[in-house]
Amino acid sequence: MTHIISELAYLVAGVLFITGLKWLSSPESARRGNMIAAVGMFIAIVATLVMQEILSFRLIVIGTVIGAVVGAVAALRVAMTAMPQMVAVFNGFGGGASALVAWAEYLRLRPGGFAMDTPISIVATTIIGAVTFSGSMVAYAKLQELVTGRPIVYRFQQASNLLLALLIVGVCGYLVVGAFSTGPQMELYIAAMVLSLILGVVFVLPIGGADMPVVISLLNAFSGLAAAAAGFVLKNHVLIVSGALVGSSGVILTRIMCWAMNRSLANVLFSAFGAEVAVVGAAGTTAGPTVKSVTPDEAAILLGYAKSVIIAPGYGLAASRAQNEVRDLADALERRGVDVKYAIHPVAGRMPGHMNVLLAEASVPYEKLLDMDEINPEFPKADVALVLGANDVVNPAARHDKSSPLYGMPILDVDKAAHVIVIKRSLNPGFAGVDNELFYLDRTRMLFADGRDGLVKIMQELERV
Amino acid sequence: MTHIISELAYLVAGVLFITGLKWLSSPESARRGNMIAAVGMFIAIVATLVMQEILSFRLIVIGTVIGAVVGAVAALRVAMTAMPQMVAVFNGFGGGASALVAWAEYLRLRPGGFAMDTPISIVATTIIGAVTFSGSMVAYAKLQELVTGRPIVYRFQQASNLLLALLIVGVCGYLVVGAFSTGPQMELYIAAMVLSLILGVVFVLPIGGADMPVVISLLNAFSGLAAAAAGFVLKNHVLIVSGALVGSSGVILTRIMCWAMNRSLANVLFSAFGAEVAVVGAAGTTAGPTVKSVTPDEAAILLGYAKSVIIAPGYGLAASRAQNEVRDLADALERRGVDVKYAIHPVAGRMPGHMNVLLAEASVPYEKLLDMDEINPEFPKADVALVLGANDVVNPAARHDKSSPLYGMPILDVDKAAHVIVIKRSLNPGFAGVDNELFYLDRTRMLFADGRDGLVKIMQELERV
Amino acid sequence: MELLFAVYIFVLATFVGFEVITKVPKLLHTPLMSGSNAISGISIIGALVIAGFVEEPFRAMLGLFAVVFGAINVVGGFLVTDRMLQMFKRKPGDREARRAQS
Amino acid sequence: MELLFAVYIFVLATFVGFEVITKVPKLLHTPLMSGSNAISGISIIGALVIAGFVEEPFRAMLGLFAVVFGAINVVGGFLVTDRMLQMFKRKPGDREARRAQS
Ligand SMILES: NC(=O)c1ccc[n+]([C@@H]2O[C@H](COP(=O)([O-])OP(=O)(O)OC[C@H]3O[C@@H](n4cnc5c(N)ncnc54)[C@H](OP(=O)(O)O)[C@@H]3O)[C@@H](O)[C@H]2O)c1
Ligand SMILES: NC(=O)c1ccc[n+]([C@@H]2O[C@H](COP(=O)([O-])OP(=O)(O)OC[C@H]3O[C@@H](n4cnc5c(N)ncnc54)[C@H](OP(=O)(O)O)[C@@H]3O)[C@@H](O)[C@H]2O)c1
Repeated sequence: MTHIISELAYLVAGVLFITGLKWLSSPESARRGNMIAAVGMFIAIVATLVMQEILSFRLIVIGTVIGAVVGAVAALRVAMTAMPQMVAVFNGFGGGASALVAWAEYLRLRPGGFAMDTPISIVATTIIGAVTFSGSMVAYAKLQELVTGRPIVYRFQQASNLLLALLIVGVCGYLVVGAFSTGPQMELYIAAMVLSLILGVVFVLPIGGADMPVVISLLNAFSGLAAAAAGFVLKNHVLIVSGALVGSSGVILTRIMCWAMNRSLANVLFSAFGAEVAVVGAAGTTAGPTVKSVTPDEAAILLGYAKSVIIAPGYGLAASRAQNEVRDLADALERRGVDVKYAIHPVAGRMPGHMNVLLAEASVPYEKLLDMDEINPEFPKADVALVLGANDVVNPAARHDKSSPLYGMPILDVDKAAHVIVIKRSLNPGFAGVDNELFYLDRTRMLFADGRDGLVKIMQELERV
Repeated sequence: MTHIISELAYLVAGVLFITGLKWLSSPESARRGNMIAAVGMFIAIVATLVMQEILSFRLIVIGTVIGAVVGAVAALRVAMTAMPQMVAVFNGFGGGASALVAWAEYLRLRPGGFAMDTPISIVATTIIGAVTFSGSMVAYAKLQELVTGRPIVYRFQQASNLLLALLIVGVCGYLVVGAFSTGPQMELYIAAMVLSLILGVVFVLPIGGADMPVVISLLNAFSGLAAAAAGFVLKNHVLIVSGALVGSSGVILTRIMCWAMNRSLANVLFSAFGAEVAVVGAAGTTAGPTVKSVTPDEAAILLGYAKSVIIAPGYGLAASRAQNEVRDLADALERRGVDVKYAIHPVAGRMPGHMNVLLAEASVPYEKLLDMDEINPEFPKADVALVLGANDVVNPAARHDKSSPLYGMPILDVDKAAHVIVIKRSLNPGFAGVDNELFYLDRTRMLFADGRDGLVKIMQELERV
Repeated sequence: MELLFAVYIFVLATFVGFEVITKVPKLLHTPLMSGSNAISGISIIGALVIAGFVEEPFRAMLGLFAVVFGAINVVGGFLVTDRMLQMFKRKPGDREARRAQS
Repeated sequence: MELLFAVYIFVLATFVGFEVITKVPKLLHTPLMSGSNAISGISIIGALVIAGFVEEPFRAMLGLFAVVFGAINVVGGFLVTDRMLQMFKRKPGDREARRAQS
């Protein structure tokens, strides 16, 4: 009977998760959707505590309090610009929790002998969970610049990674096949776990910091799979349902990001993209034709007397935390009767929807944030395109230069506007490490400055115009 | 082991059903989607025959052959215009099959005693299946005009129907509660079944022929529920999955139709809508202002010299089977350089998507069939709107006359075109039974003829123009 | 437990159904109706088992009818849907054009 | 059977996930990522049971860590998502306007 009640509670939790995700599909209801999912989680936890046999609540309370406090403090204090690495960390802990659960179940079940399928599930949970954990932590370190964001490459890297993966498969195979025999099983199990932790690290190391969002999203799918696999171990259906939901969500987001960058997942994971940034960039800056720069007061005049301005933000907006300043500038322009819109490229910044979140933080109404497909036809009609710390997503080479690594990626057509103002600190390339011919166009003016500083100065000048 | 294999086969079947339905969402892949679903069905059937204990195949073969032949002949010979009633019949048989299965299970399980939940499932399957069966047959009879399509109303109809429903609930309650005791259970069970069959009939009788699509779609949802309930009886998961899929599909389609007519489901089911057609219609025809009629050659001139023509077909297209003729006319016009489009109202005709199917039969490419929302902005720019046997879906009263039963239903804005030509046989009203002010507008010309005849005559004249 | 399992599956499949079906465009609603209707003939697989159990003639008879009904629904439903869908074409010659391109 | 059940549920839930997630607009992809990430902390409910079984200290210790990890993921994930979503607003004053209308 208690079993039935808790199963029903789990079913309710699963339905709430689904409903929550459904509501996430509209900005109107998204916040409620997230809360509903949280309620589902709460119900699942309470049902577990009430319905399952719990000998002592001491460790449970300690663990929950510590975890909740750490999680809450981290979540409430993190800057919006550091969101990607925060998600990575949380995600890693989720995977870690699944792996630990599998380990504990292994210890519990081994003496008594396993049911048919349990060894596979346990081993799968352990590997996936461990890879998720260590991989996410490396992703975090890279984004937080605790280690270099550059791809870390060394000789025989891919070969040794492959070897490691094969070794893990071998050990796991032995563990599963030999699950019902005696022998050094426990040692091998721990070996599999440690090897998986290592795999997570070496898997993420050669991937460039700017590709981390793809990796995080993939690891998100992994943590879902780990939870689902843990559900197979525990025969717990809400774990399976939630894990499957998260797994598919991660897979879809990964796919979307790869599409938007016009690269395959394999290319993202294995090509050490961006390792040669410095070289190409330097070449571009020294040998190229000259660019026209612009002073803040000239920029202010251009903007202030325009009829319509489209702002195309990129990673530089996040890096210089200029979201409030850009909004102030837009407001000032609108007060002068200028029509202002934002052009949001799907992979501008370093996470899917990164620009949306930042600009939303500055209370820019989301109807003003136009998708690439919607805004591109508007550029030819715009007087000024203001490129704010964006680079790759506005690089015209993507349209015509077959040798460019960006070739084929859909871009924002800022170069079709009457005037282009680009705010960035130098002529250095962006994430893809290629030079940008946009900067050398006749109609382009460069404003070399940190994103925020540049905006503030334009604002000041604008007040005088 | 065989159990596991058949369960896996059922899972595959379920996945194929889902995939099939997914593919149904684009005209490119829809046909393959339907085939995939059929393959799923085939797999489920084969798995059942191979994996389950079957004592004798004689009856199975006989039954399958009879059913397959009857179904195939009916499906291949039915005219496209009679599609709605065909779907109703098939649907009824599906519900009937579920009810019979429940009956047989009742007979099998009763001597040995039931599991906890089985009586409820059996009773539910029986009622829903029986109502689906008899209700669908009445819907068929109405649409095929074996009985009058008019709502059949009599005194105390709703009260007696309610009483009948309550009676059934009572009997079923007794059956479920008393499932584990002895007594006249079998007699009561049969009584419940018979009462349900009667309920199906009296439930559909008062609903007008034109509302049958809604009823059929609702009964479709019922047959899904019956199959799912049968799945609960047999503990067969592919039945549950498929039943749930069909159930939700039926519910969604019902909802969409009600929305598009701007009526509630309750209004459709219980208001005997259309019972007074003749009265209102007659009043409108005799007392109204006069209309301007047009001869086929005048119509041909108007059409032939137009730059753009929008054709708005309605039930009259289906009734006069004019789909090929309308296409011929459109082709002839296009050869003359006229731009021709079709305006498809969601509830034009008598089934959702009715016009699409008919025009597709005449090989009209589906990009020319524009949804209401897409085409409405085009009417003000069109030279001629050709209304072909449509009435309610082009009635401007829906926009402004609060007393009209159509008030609030979105309509095709044919009255905004420079000229309107209406082909129908008389000034009689359409399904909703209300007069149409469109016919009395200055810019409207009526061509009184059967839909097909009218088109043929216009064609002949057009060749001379 | 069996019952719980059944409820789980029913709930999840209902969600799938709602999500998948809401994506079907109006253009295809009639084929959708008849296609999903064909799927509801799935109860034929319950009927098969019953019709095969000939030891109890009356039950087997019920099974026979159920098989006939189910087969009509399944065969008729899929065929009629196919007939409808067969008619949905792009511009004539379009298919060839696309084939030539790729 | 248990395993089959689990596979059924996994398959259906995956379908639901795909269908539901593909409807989320780009605008909300970052919150979606962190929200679904919070849901993956569900393994905390496995951890709770293990941490409660104190008779085996080592296992309970593993459970403790798993609870801490899970709680970080769940609490942090939902809170951070909420913080992000809180910022998505229509035009200021818009909400009042709509309320007045209805
Ligand atoms: N969004 C995603 O989900 C995602 C995921 C993976 C990869 N990516 C990749 O990331 C790239 C995103 O394109 P993007 O155009 O947004 O960025 P980007 O191409 O990386 O360029 C960003 C530019 O911002 C400038 N910048 C950096 N800090 C700045 C500051 N403080 N003030 C002003 N400017 C600053 C940099 O130039 P200076 O150094 O001269 O200032 C740099 O050229 C794409 O290549 C995309 O494929 C995105
Ligand atoms: N599509 C659905 O799913 C659905 C479902 C339920 C209800 N309905 C209802 O059905 C109605 C559909 O609107 P509608 O405009 O398509 O049809 P309608 O309002 O029923 O009008 C059809 C018109 O076609 C004419 N007609 C009949 N036979 C004809 C023939 N052989 N040749 C030429 N004209 C002929 C009739 O006028 P004459 O007699 O003068 O010729 C009639 O006025 C709506 O009220 C809708 O709510 C639709």
